[in-house]
Amino acid sequence: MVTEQAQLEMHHQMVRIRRFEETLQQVYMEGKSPAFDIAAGPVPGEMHLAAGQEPVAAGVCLHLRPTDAVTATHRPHHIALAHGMDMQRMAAEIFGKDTGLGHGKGGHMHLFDPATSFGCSGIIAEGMPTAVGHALAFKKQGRDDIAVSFFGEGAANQGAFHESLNLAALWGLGVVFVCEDNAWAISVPKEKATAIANNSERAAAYGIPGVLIPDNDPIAVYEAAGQAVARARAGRGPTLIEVKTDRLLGHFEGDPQLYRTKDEMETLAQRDALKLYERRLVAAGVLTEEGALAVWAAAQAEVDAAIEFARQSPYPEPEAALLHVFA
Amino acid sequence: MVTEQAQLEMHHQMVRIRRFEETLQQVYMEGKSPAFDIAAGPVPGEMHLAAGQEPVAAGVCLHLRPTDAVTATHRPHHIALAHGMDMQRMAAEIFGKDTGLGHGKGGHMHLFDPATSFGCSGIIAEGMPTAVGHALAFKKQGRDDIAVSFFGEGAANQGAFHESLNLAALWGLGVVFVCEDNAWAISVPKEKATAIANNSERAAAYGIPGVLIPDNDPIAVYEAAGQAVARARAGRGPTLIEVKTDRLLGHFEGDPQLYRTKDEMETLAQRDALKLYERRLVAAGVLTEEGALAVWAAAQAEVDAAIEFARQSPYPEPEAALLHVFA
Amino acid sequence: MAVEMKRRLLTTSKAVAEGIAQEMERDPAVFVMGEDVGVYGGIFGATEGLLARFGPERIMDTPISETGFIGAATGAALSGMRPIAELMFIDFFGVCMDQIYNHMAKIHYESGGNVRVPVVITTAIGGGYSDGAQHSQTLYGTFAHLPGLKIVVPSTPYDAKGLMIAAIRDDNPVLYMFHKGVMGLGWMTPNPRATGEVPEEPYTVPIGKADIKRPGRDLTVVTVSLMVHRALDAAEELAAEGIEAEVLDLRSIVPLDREAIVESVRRTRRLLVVDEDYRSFGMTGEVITSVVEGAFDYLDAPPARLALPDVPIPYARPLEQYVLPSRERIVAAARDLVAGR
Amino acid sequence: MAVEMKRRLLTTSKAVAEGIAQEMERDPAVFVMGEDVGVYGGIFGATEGLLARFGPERIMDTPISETGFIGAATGAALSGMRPIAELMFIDFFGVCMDQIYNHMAKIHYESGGNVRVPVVITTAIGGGYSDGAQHSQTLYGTFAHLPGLKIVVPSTPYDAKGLMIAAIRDDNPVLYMFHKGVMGLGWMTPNPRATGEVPEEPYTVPIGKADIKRPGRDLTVVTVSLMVHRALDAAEELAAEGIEAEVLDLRSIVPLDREAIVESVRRTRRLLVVDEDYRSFGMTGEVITSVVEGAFDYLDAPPARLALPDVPIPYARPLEQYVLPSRERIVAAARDLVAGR
Ligand SMILES: Cc1ncc(C[n+]2csc(CCOP(=O)(O)OP(=O)(O)O)c2C)c(N)n1
Ligand SMILES: Cc1ncc(C[n+]2csc(CCOP(=O)(O)OP(=O)(O)O)c2C)c(N)n1
Ligand SMILES: [Mg+2]
Ligand SMILES: [Mg+2]
Repeated sequence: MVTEQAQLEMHHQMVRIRRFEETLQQVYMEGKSPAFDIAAGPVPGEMHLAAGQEPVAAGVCLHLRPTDAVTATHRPHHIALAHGMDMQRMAAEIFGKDTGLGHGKGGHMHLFDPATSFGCSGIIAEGMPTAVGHALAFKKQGRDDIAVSFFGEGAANQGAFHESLNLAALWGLGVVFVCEDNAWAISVPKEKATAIANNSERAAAYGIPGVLIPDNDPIAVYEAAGQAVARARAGRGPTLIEVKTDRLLGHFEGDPQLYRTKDEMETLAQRDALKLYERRLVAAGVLTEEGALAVWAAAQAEVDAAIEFARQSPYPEPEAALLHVFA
Repeated sequence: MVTEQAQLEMHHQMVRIRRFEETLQQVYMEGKSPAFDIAAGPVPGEMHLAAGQEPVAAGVCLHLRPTDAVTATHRPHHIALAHGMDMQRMAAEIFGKDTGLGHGKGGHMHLFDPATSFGCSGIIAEGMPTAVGHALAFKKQGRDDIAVSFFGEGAANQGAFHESLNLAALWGLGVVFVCEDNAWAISVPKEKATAIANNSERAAAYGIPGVLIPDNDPIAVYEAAGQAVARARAGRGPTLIEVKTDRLLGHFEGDPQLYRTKDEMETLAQRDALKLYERRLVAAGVLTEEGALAVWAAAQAEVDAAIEFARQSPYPEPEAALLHVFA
Repeated sequence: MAVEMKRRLLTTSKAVAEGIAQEMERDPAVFVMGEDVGVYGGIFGATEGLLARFGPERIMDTPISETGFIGAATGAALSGMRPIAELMFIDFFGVCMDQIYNHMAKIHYESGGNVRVPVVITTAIGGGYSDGAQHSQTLYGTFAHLPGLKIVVPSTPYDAKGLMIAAIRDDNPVLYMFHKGVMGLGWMTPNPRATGEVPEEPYTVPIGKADIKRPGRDLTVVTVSLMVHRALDAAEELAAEGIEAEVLDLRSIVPLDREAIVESVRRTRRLLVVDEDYRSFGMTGEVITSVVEGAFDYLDAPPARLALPDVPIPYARPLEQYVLPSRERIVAAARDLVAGR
Repeated sequence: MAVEMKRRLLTTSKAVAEGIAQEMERDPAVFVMGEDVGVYGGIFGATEGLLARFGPERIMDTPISETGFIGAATGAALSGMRPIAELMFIDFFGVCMDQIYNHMAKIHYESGGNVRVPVVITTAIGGGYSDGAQHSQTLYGTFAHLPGLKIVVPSTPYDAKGLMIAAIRDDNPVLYMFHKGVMGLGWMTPNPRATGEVPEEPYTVPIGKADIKRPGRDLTVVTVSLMVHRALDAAEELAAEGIEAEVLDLRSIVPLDREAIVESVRRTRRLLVVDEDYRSFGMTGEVITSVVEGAFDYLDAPPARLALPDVPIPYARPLEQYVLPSRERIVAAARDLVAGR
């Protein structure tokens, strides 16, 4: 059962994430108008935002400790924040600043944080084997830490998905595989990519539990993740969790989204999981209207401070490009 | 239902294959004693023989036409022969002769035969996408030819397996995937490699039929393959067939097989599918003892002729090594 | 403007798409598969408009299964089709390399010439816009080292269309690498050289022939792709100082037009190789070695190279700009070379 | 024989296994995974006897899932282990390259040095025994072109053990490439140089330092791995004619010991690079270019190279022997170089 405190924490996480993503969306456009130029502005390069997918990050990560390893994708912010990554150093990395997690070398798809055992990768599905390896290490070391691997529904058609699930199941490793099914891989809809409707059914191919969360509900995610995490910690092997979630924005910023209809976009906006969840908490008396506003305000302040930290931080020296190829 | 003629044809194929493999086993050792040297003798390099796996090749390929594409593995002879590859040109290729299918450039793991739409590869599972492509071409061309992809149970843990089955299912292609489960991948037993007992269950991950043939029986293979082939030809998509079969010899010739017990080897020899099948045909009156002997004698003659053809054929000119990089 | 009215200007991406479209009309065996090649038109526009024209059977969006669909391209080619398969970024090659180099590239040879694999792999290369270590590489050196693939790297709209048509008609697998910075995309930093005259009718540019994009007598700059643009910019600056650089655009890496390189260096007696790919064990070393083999006695100075240092491509703008060859650095290197070691 | 009694002779494969065993005893974080590394002892004997000694938790047979388990090595390393992962043949790299070059090799850099990936990938290279186009390659050129991996290619039992221990202790990913022909396996054509003296105690050979395996004054032969043996054979033959070849064994390709190469060539004034890898865009071009950059004025003749022509490796013995560099060809190339201008 989910405590009120957990419900509130998830709300708080979701709000922080949403404010981070929406603020970044604005910042990203700085210097990119009138003509959009991907290389321009304070935050250049591709930018994959996760607004709409907060329930997955919030519901899963609330069960985790900083020593639990998390691997994420090209769309990593929501997970990184929910898992406790320092927002300032994260923002600074996204700005390419020397105070960033990777001193500006990684960028938004390459956030590595030893403090929260977090890593991500821009190559689809290829973060999954890393998660298996973390869990293998934990088993060898006799730790009850676990690994959580997040990936999109598009990734579930990559070979690495199959190999990772088989290995984790075979070796009985403490991995929770979390599929964020937002129905789209850039412009390719899931039904044009995946031969079956629900990736959770693929758990059968590995003899592990497969759980489907059909409605982008943080509490449902929290409950399913709780079982999976407990199972993993207890040394009873991996679980595959699939959450039907929503990508409210484009695949990346600047995506014209010609492949989605206006109708679809409106439906998405209407069923915004964060709004629904907040209303529900208020209706249930877990959260007051003012309490909610305070959460948003605090989140905005936190995000503003992080962005400001990033802005004010210095760039690395150009010659630093030559460092850190080898340890 | 399987006709008597089909039963006899399968017997004939199995005998041809067995004689080919056993003869090759002897030839392979020529020049390699007293000290075994993999590079020496008329047939150098690795040699993967398929004695024991004849039921799979014979049962499936009897349904095929030369225009049906077949992709096989590092262990390809049984399938190539059952699909109708010219035994002489095949043997010549294995000897590295200019009369070989690839003028000696391919060798035993790289038999390419346009006359029977046959190809194989020494990289585990990587022949599977090729089969998907053949079937895709057939669909585009409006042909009712199909593709058959053979692979070992070890291959079913490679990413290419997953991607190929998903693509074939998604696009409704006429592919029959045939898993030869001989329980071993070199020295690694299946239970140390595969998280579930039967790969046929993995069909569920793609929403396609999965069929298990538990007993290396050519007739059972024939019947299952018949349905799968008919389904594929009719444009109703792929099927995954898994056959529990036996690798009677080492992984490759020269394999000390320290990982298999004497007991296991004896059990295998006792349940030799070819012997059992032949006895069964004789018992059923489909084949006489003399008829059987005649089949063996004819097969031996055919194999001897092929080996002799290979022996007598010239090597390619050394400079030919520089040809055929580009068409 | 009036005199120029007959010129038909296209961006490189539109030139690529036009080449594909014309071949698809000519030959029903040609089809396209890849991620986001349909409605999206390819992330870098190489298939823009093709779905509307040819429908989803011939312009096929795929799952994110590169081993699967690039391998399927080989199979389809073996059975008589002429697939074009898009690997969205060359940086992703590692998820499907076996299919490319061990199968597509080798089957013709292993078969002793009995089967053919006419596939075109289109793929985006190059950095300069802060896309980080996994989305900014060029990597033609990696592929050029391995036998059996032709490798085409156009720098202009004209070459792009002609090389695309040549690639589709070629009976061999061809890796067609377009630099994002030469495509003329609306969302990339504008590049005037990414728009140019392109004849409407189909034509081919031969694969394996380098092209002198600017003649010169004082040194030869050998390069490809976006770096051709940088080298031409540098050549203009150098010309103002009286240094005439010849800019040789390889256009294809395999086959490498060693004759054109050697011929040019025999004339100019100085060589600078400019490369956006990693410095070591790549194109620069091969071109220099080819010149050492073919024009050693003609050299007035040791050949020089300018390339990406052997580091992953950093994200932050000042770091990335530091590692990429630039007009300024080409100018400086050329000056040094001419001033004499 | 009596005087030699104290010499402790091992084959290269036993030297490798001994190096691994000693590090496993020293450091509980070290473990091995790969196909057939357990009971089988590794197809090329690199892990022989280790299962019996360390048990299945530390010597782990894996499924045929190279992306999975090599990727898992990265994850395990990030969480404090020091995995050794075996890729049975380097030829199979294409099924897991993304994990190797885009992850294992880049994460340290992308993290700005905040995380480390101490993994050793062991892998077999080389041909000469008719194993065909997918089981005979060396491919170090492919890996050396890409940043972030150290690449070790031992030629002798002594170096093999010392480099293995150095590789395991290194905090970076190291690709440890052993040539099947230098392992001293009972089932390969006997090679007397594949057995040699190996101290019992643990020791390291530094990664990045080339080794003069034979000094000489007339030309420098730069090479690695099995070709060191061929070059030494050739040098003996050449010595009989009065040509003294210096044989420089690079031992590692990355870092490349450019100083040692340049220093040697400055002395001998002639360079021959011998390589079993594909000729173009590889090691030969890089070594020659390094010499052009560091010793151009010292050269008495254009540097020469002998390598596998740019063709897939053919199966038939006469074809394969035709494409591989041999003692005879090294001798002929060295003669030409010394006689020539
Ligand atoms: C191996 C690989 N192929 C293709 C891409 C390009 N790409 C980046 S994101 C993406 C879509 C991913 O879809 P999904 O896994 O569902 O994640 P989502 O973007 O929906 O979060 C693609 C195809 C890539 N990064 N890596
Ligand atoms: C990608 C890849 N990994 C490893 C190998 C080495 N290898 C060759 S055969 C084999 C075992 C294959 O097992 P299975 O698929 O069951 O086929 P079987 O040998 O039993 O017929 C292995 C590991 C390879 N050829 N390709
Ligand atoms: Mg998605
Ligand atoms: Mg098997």
